[in-house]
Amino acid sequence: MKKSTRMIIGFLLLALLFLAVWLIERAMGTNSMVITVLKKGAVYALIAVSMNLLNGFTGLFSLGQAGFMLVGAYTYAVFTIPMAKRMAVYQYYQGGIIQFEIPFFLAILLAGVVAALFAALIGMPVLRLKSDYLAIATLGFAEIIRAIIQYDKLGPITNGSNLLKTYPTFTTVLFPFVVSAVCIGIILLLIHSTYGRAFKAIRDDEIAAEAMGINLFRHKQLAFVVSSFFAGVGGALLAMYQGTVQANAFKSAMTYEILLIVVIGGMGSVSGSVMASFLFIACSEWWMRFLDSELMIGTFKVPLLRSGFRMVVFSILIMLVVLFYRRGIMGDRELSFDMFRRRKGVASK
Amino acid sequence: MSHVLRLENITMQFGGVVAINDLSMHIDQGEIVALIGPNGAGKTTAFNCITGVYEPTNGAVYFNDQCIVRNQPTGRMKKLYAGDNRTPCEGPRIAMTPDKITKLGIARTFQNIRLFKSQSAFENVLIGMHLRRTSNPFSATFRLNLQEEKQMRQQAMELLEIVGLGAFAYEKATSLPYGQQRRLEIARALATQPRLLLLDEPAAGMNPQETDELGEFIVRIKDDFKLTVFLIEHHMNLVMDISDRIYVIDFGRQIAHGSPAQVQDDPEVIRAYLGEEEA
Amino acid sequence: MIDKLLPCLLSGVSVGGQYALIAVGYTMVYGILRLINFAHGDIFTAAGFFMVYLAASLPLSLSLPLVILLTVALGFAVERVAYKPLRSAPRMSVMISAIGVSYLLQNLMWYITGGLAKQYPVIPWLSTSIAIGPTSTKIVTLFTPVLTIILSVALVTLIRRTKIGMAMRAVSRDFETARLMGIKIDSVISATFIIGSFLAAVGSVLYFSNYTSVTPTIGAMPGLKAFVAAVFGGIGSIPGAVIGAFVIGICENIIKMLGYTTFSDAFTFALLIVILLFKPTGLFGEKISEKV
Amino acid sequence: MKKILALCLVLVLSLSGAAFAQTIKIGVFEPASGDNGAGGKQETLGIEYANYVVPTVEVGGETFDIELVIVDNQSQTDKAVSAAQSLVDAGVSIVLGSYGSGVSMAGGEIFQSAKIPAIGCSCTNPGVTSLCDYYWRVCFLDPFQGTVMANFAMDEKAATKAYVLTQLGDDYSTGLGFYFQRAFAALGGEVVAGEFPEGTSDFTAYLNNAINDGVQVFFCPTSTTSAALIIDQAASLNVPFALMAGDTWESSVILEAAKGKNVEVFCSTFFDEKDESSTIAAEFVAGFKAWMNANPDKLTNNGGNDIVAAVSALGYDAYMVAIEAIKTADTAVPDALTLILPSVVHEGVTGAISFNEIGDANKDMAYIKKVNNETGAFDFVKTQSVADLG
Repeated sequence: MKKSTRMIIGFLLLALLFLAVWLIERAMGTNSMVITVLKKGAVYALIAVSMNLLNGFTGLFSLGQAGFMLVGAYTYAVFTIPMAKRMAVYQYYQGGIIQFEIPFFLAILLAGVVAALFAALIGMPVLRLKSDYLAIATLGFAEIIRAIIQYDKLGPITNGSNLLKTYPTFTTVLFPFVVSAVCIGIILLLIHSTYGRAFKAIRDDEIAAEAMGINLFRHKQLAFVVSSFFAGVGGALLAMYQGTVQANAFKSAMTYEILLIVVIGGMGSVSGSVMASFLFIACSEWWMRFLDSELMIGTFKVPLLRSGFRMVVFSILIMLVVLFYRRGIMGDRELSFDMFRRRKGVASK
Repeated sequence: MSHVLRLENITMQFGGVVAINDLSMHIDQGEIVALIGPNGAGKTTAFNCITGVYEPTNGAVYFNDQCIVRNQPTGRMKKLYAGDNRTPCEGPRIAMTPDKITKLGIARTFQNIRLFKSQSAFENVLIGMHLRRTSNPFSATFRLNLQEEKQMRQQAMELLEIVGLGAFAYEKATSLPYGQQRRLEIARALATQPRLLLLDEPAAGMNPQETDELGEFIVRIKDDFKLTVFLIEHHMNLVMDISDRIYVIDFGRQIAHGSPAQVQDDPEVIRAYLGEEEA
Repeated sequence: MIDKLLPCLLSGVSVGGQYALIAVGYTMVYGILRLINFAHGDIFTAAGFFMVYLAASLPLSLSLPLVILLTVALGFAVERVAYKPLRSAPRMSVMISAIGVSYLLQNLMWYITGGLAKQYPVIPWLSTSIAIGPTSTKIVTLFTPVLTIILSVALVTLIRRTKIGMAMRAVSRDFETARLMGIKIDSVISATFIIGSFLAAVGSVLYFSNYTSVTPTIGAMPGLKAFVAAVFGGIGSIPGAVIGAFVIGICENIIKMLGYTTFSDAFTFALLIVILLFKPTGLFGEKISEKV
Repeated sequence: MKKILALCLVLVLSLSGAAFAQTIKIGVFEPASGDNGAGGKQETLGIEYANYVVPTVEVGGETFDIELVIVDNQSQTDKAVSAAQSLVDAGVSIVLGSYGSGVSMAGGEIFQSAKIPAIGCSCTNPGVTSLCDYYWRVCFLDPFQGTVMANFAMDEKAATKAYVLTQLGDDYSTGLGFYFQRAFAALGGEVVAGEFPEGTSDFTAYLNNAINDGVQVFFCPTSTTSAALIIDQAASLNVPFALMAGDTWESSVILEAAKGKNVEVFCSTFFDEKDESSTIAAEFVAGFKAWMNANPDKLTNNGGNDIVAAVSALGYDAYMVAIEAIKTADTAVPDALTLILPSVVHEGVTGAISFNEIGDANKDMAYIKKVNNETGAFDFVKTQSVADLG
């Protein structure tokens, strides 16, 4: 198959997928669980891919993702709350000091930009650190960001530690799909450019990469900033999905969850991260929900089933993946036409 | 007097251990110079000092008369210093990072092969070309540099052909046999468009026939790419065949220097390699 | 001023002592496996729950040793199940496994307890209040630093003088060579986890006697802080971890005293970043450079 | 394979809605775990008891069973979103809850977009209803509660200086703390404020600060989880001031923590089980106790005793209001309930309930209780209404 035909087929498939999603929404109504899973899955797909760019492609073990999502989510919310509602939202701060609102698509972009700025600042000191020290330092920075946002004195801007709400949210499930698809597309283009090759070189062997003339710090900084930009956009989408946003929810547990999605999908596989996101969200929000409620079959009460059991089963499954299926769904390969063809080829031999 | 590479009183000390002691040498344009010595003599350390991986404790390195590395003992090292040359070199500290030095035109291969494991041979060479790019992240992402990318790919393929790996371009680098991996490392180094090529034991693990071929290959690329070559090698036949000059070090100290014939007969060298004869 | 400072220092030293007992576990595991054992904080929490459930049906004299035994068994099991199979895997995989174990333990505890806070049993002598100058406090506050120092001195002696201690030092120096020298790596690592879990169990008893309610996620923050303490003191160094923990405990309480309560947790991380930037090896750590 | 599985699930879920046409679903949106788990369970008990008392409703001449769909919002705003979504997915007509204002505000956004009405039981932050057109509530609000406690502190405890401790990121805590602070300052008192992050176990620093500042009352509207720690540590420090809090502290967790300790604890609440002036209330208390005592599981969920918590009464009232709305509208379609709710009037256990234009109950009575350290029970201190405050 020629490269151009392959691209056309790829785009057609993507369009078909969008159409399918749109039809599902039409058929099921916006309130059904399928739609919820699709929405949240699309948001998490972007966030997971942005984390994969760092951890999977550049080999930087960063645990700061929740912090950048927080920055993005807050930037979005703060600038899009309608003027009329500000007094009630900022009830302890006389309506806050930001007395204007900007269109939501600008706010999404701004969310990414602000997150990227934070990343550029934080990156300067921490990117010089090695593997696990980097992990713990980025984790620390995420906590510091959270504390700053909750700081009472910043309340007129951030509403302190209180909920932000009433900003514009999704009206259709296609919105997160389109935004995520565009963003993931850009990340894919970057990965397949000469810079992406340099990232992978750094991941494989820092010393050799440096000896090949790759400026380690500048490339790490680039990956970090780009990843944080998209984490910020993802944070804004998450805020839109949830309808409310509060700094308290962006704990390190959130980063761990995204990291686990990346691992399940395969470190260094964009398509893996996307698939794992939908799978993860569908399991945690939907397919395994029944484990949380008590079930009676006749007079027999099924043992173990009660609130919290879902998460236990879920975390055991994750541990099994981490221990015995370490490469995840995709390893570091991508979903492609060749994958199916080669398999067929092997079979015919 | 203009040398391609000049080392001045380089001493590298790790804690109390002196790995290189007051080493001075020079290499001229178009030469093939070898650095030999018994195991643990400090040969690779010398390479690491030149390429900026280690910062020497004392001394300076010049590349085409530009100082790329310069240091003298400071702080705690002042007391600890055990090198021979106690008069420190002049001038402020300069410590270029390896990537800058490569950009100036010094490329290297590694003794214990450091290819990019998950990448194909082709991509390994492409990565070597990254530093000569003119695109920025934005233009590269949005494919505004198609022309350049095309050129890079073409050149990378040519380089692979030159080292005889054209047929294996899309094989994973680590799946290649040992000898081919070594050649891939050379192709990758050439991709950075160096003026000076540092080869760290390029013939290690090769059989005599391969070694001979490698010798011819080194001479050929030296001429084709107008290179200067500095190599570390244990295969004496190879070294004697292709080198213009040889430096011999032992315990970090230079013990002999000269043409292959001169070095071969040097009693110091023989003692270093064969050990002290019992009296 | 002294009225203000004294209670602040008292609780600082006490919290510091509890962090220290956790930090030692981190620093020892890191020293040997180069692994941040993210699950260590949860093992600490689990020890708290063991006590809650055991003390409900058994007398203290029985439940106390049982708690320590169970915690040690848990730490041992975690190492065997989640870390041992990954011995030859990249470091990132092991760390992810550690995060996974932490996730599992937290969810498991959430499930078992129904996600509600449990009241820690009163341990008679420790929980008694006594007056000190202008303020009063529980005996455990004073007892904690004393016990911490005794235990860490004992531990340092163990590592300096005994055969297993020597093996530990060897393994932390060079994993592969130690294996070649006939040291049973697996038993050394198990021993490390056993000691770490033992100290976490002791720390848990002290901590929860002071702060009497246990929730499934309560160990996460003290765990992270203890890790920071270990880094501060120079990872791999036991006296370093203990000193680091005391510094963090005291600083944290001074920050609270000054009214910047929002930042009491963030401060710990700020301290970590400053340390990593200016003295990456911590107060007593050794420099390790990669061979090219 | 996965697709087929997904398709089957979709089918099952869509069919389940159609199969039980004879039931009306009411969503119970309460925490069963997390910081507010204990209180949420008590509120759920009230709703369950109401369902036990009134299990059916007449709509259009037919009798419908009422099915409670209970979800756990885990006391966390992000988990609350998922929980609310699963209620919406289950196809409930109306939602009751939640204990805790933050989760109610987070859930409200979901109910609003699904156009399902919700009745809050004990969420007291003004933002719950003022920011959501689909939320009503049957209890009083923080501005009132805060004012009541500030007045009580001034009048009864002769306080001139108060320490206010709130939990970061907890809307209930921050809100009530804020309104107490405002009222206390307006009365001429001086306030020192402190905040603690979630998961804090060491409160001695805050208590010591309060001691050093020489305050007479320590107002800490927190979850019961933190409350137990605060009381324990206050007792071991021998604090010279009284602890005061809002409705969350009316819980057996507090009683257990304060029993046998030398510390004074006051809280305001919505209801007093010993108040026999209302026959509806008396009937409810008797029936509820009997129901719980007959069922050990329920007794455990109530904290191991049969003391009737105010939140249980509110849960009961919220359920009854919902039934009233369904009866009046003569349908269980969410849109119709939304239209009818503003005009619903109900004589409830916690007093007469009618809604103002924002959706809040017109209530103006708070009960103040004190922990009896010897018996481990609440002693009634006084009632206070807005009118009393002048």
